[in-house]
Amino acid sequence: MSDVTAEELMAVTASRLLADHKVVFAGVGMPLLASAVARHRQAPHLTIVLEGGIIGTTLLPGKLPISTNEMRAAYGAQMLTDITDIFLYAQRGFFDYGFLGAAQVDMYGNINTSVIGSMERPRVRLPGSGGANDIISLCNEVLIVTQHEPRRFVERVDFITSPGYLSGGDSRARAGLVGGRLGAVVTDLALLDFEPGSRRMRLRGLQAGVTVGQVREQTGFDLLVGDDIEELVPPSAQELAIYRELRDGPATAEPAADAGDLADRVPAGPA
Amino acid sequence: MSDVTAEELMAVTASRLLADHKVVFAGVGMPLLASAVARHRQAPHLTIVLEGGIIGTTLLPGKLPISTNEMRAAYGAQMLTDITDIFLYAQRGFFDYGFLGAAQVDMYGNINTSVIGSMERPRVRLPGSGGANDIISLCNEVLIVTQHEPRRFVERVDFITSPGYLSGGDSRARAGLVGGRLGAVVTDLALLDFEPGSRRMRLRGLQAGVTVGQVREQTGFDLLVGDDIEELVPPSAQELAIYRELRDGPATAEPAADAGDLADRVPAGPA
Amino acid sequence: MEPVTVMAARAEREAAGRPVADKRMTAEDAAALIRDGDHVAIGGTLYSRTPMALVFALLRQRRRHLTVSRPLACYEIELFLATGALDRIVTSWVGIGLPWGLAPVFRHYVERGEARYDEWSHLAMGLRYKAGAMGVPFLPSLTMLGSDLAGALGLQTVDCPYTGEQLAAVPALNPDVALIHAHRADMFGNVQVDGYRHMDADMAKAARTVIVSAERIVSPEEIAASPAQTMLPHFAVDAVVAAPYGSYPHECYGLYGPDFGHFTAYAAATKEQGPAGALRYVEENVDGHTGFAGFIAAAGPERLAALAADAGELMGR
Amino acid sequence: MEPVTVMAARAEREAAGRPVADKRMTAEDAAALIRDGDHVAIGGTLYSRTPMALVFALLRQRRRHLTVSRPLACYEIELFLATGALDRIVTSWVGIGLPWGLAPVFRHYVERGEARYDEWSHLAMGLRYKAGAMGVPFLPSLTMLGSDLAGALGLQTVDCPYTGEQLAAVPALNPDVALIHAHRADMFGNVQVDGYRHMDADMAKAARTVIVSAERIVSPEEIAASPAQTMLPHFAVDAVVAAPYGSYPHECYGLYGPDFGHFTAYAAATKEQGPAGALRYVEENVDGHTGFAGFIAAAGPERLAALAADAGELMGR
Repeated sequence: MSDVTAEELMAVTASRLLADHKVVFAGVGMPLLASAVARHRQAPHLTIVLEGGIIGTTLLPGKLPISTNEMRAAYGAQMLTDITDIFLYAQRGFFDYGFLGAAQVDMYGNINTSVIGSMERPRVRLPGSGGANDIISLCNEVLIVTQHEPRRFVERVDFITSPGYLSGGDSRARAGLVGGRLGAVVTDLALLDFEPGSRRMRLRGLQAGVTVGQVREQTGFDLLVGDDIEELVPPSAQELAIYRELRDGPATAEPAADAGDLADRVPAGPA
Repeated sequence: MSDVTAEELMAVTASRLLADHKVVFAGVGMPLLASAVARHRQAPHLTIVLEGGIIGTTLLPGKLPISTNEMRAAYGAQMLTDITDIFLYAQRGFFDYGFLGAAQVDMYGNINTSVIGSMERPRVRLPGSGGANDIISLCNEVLIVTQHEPRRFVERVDFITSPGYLSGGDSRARAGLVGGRLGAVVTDLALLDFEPGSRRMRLRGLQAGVTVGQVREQTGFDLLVGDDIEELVPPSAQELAIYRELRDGPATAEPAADAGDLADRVPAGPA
Repeated sequence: MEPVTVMAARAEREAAGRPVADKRMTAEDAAALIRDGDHVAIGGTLYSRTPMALVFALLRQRRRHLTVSRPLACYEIELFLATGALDRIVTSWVGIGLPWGLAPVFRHYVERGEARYDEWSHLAMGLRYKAGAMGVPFLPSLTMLGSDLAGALGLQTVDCPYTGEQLAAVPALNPDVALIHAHRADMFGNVQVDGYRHMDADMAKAARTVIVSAERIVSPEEIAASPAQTMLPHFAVDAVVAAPYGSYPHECYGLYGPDFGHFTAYAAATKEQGPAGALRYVEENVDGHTGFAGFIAAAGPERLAALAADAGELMGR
Repeated sequence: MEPVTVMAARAEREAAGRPVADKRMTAEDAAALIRDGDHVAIGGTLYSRTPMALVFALLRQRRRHLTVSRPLACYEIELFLATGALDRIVTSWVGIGLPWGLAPVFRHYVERGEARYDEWSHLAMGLRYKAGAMGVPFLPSLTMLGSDLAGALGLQTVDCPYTGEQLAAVPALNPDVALIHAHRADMFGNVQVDGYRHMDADMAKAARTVIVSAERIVSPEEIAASPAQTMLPHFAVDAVVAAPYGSYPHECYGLYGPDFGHFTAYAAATKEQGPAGALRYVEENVDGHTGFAGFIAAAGPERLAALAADAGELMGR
């Protein structure tokens, strides 16, 4: 399957990490798309939860939400509750996965969506945490999906909006954080995890045709490299078809130009 | 109006204390009946709240509830929520009155519905607080209605289930209790309040034909007597008619024997 | 009280996977999930939406050393006591209902020290379940302060780090099992309830094992047609039991009223015979039938129709 | 953050009587209840069920030194900033919506230090309103720990007196004013909402003054016909404003979708002109009409019908 976009590659690769019968608390954009792909493939019993207070959304293909609080996000849901309540489910330990994008992530998995520069006088004031801080603090296991660029993969984030392993080792547990074991980071170049002892980010798999050197080049810190680097299987025709139908609607229908266009451009944002 | 029962006398007297436009958190039995009478007379805009999570019940005459959680309690309600939520409204300060019965009350307005004797080895294990502890702790002003007997009006309760003025003076505030200013105690003999400084129970009014001596005789502690003792106006024909219709249903209908019979026998219980 | 750490409660919750499966089973199979010594939280309140079909199934098992908690407890407490199943009661009120006076079987066991009654305020019970449901070890409150209940329970206080105000710290309660009766559930355990919800949602979210009985088992599509009415999602539920009239002789909002005549007969028997009366009640009404459906059949269609009519009148039907 | 004592918040609540009266008024009269310097909490989230008719009425007043809080904030923040009304933003996220990228007017003011942005996590915002609604000065939580948000805000911790575990202490927020948009309300202020409730209920219960706009003003009898759907009781509401399409150009669950074209035009104008574009938007769309109905009329029946059709498709109509 030719001309696979970076988004498609990331979403499909990430979708494979989701096991059946689990509950995923997904941000909009790639996390939601990846979760929806998983539901249509290996994880038909995956429950997708969105922070608008939505449990078990099934989504209407071609009508994907761009906010977790809008009607489209609630399509087919089994339950609607409120925002605070849904996060309290997370705090109780009900959500197997938290699934996030990241504007800037560091070697310990800390995410910054607050400021470039200082908080007092930011060079760029980013939108803020949204639910990302809560998702990474409260879900049982956290997955991150984002594009692999040096400006995104930095040694230390300017500001820890959403805590990963903080300064590594047991610093996360010492801060009182109970949930939020960081499982994997998926990018258009690689699959990464965190080394158990140091909690530093570690290369585990490469997208087809990508070299370790290329990943290092696109990473703004000294990346650990695991012992057996897996070559990731490229998206199958079936996976791409599922992804594209979800994004654009059934192929037979008129292309839902606006919605598809929007979904394409969805950056990492409020989870 | 002859043959006025003690319950009728208490309920009607108590009903007059409720001002229009206020919100009353009422226990079942006399507090609820008195609140309903007030709604049909001087306080048509009184909102009755019940701990089952019921706001604005209007009640079906002759079908009065004997539990605050049953369907009959919800008749005509504007809002249904859950139990915890309704008490949290009280904690926020939304409820002008808390309205309780009392199995045993002392000179400081403390109520015992837990044990006669000791907690470890009670002589009589009473049902317990229900919502009474919360109502007296959290509502803005608390009214108590109960029969005037020495065994009910004791110097110190065996056990403070529901805190009144504790040991008097500022001891209630010192315990951290924010709401629950005790307004009045209504009995079949008298109207009482609490002296501002000492917070001891004080006689303020007498039911028609009752003397101060009779009240003292039926009170198990040294009762303060206010300066100007008011003579309480006996229940009017209108008040009694309202009360009896609420209890028994419309006079034209078949008497709802069971419900009426039950309501007659309602003692002070879970608020 | 046994403090539950957030760490422990969460670890238990995380470890207990709940696959999206057909969770329908009989009340007896569901009750078999309950072990001796468990803390069983019973949904509804007093005589409203009590999960009676599940209570009866548990009574039939003759478990031992149970703790039972409820917002306000009714005669089911006496049935557990009389069958030797119950060591400890955690609630704010115990009785059959006001007109029936003090509950003699309850008094018998508690006054003799044969069962323990931890008495909390009604709100405190609610906050205990809510803290458990929220995944925090306590919630601050202005209730129970100054009372002897606080002292008897060893209730602690906590100071607000911002205002310095002292509040009651109401400890989390994470029951081993929650029993809930609902109007509707699908086979996966998505649960809907009409009317008020008592403390059921928090109780279930706090519990390790959740058993739900429902008047009707419905399709997932029927659940999805009114998702705002869903009280519990499937991932908070372990077992689903079909139980028409599953709260009888208690009431179920909108569907049927309580059978006060049944209460009165029970109250008369226990007033006269004490624990023996309660035990006999269990032998006749629980053990005497192969399942809850037999108990319902014995109530008879006329009585059930009358109770449904009572509810209908209140609902304006 | 300004710590609010329970004593103070309660005293204020107790002192403010809310008679059961006809609370209907115009959006302009309701907005006149808001004073310079007030903390105004805005209901809904991002572009869902935003009380836009009330926001527009408030914009028209050109209040000064406001603080605005919301769960996730949309372009209304920029409108307040550009008209000089806003000193401080309290939320977890500010933007128009993901596809429109960073919000330039917001950036302009915050990056220059001309407005302050107190960034909390999304749950922390919810717990702040909830603590305010519950009448406690803080709630314990496991969120925000270890993050730089905690340090920037001066977030305190609290130790559980039972388990010794350390938790974040999320301080109560009691807004001066809450603005809420609902599907239905009666003249007394009993308010019903369809679908999810965002943080509206807690926000309103926490606030001193509560202004509710509603798509439809209905009879008290219609409210009482489905009491479990009531989100706020009349005694939590001060003013009721009739506002058909009252969230437009944002969406209202089940009734109409968001007008993304409107967003895109706004985003293009502010990308090009910065604050001047936002100010011009207010002059045209707010000041340029005598009331919100004029703004709705300008949107035109075809567009509104299309947005209603979008909602209908999602609701299976």
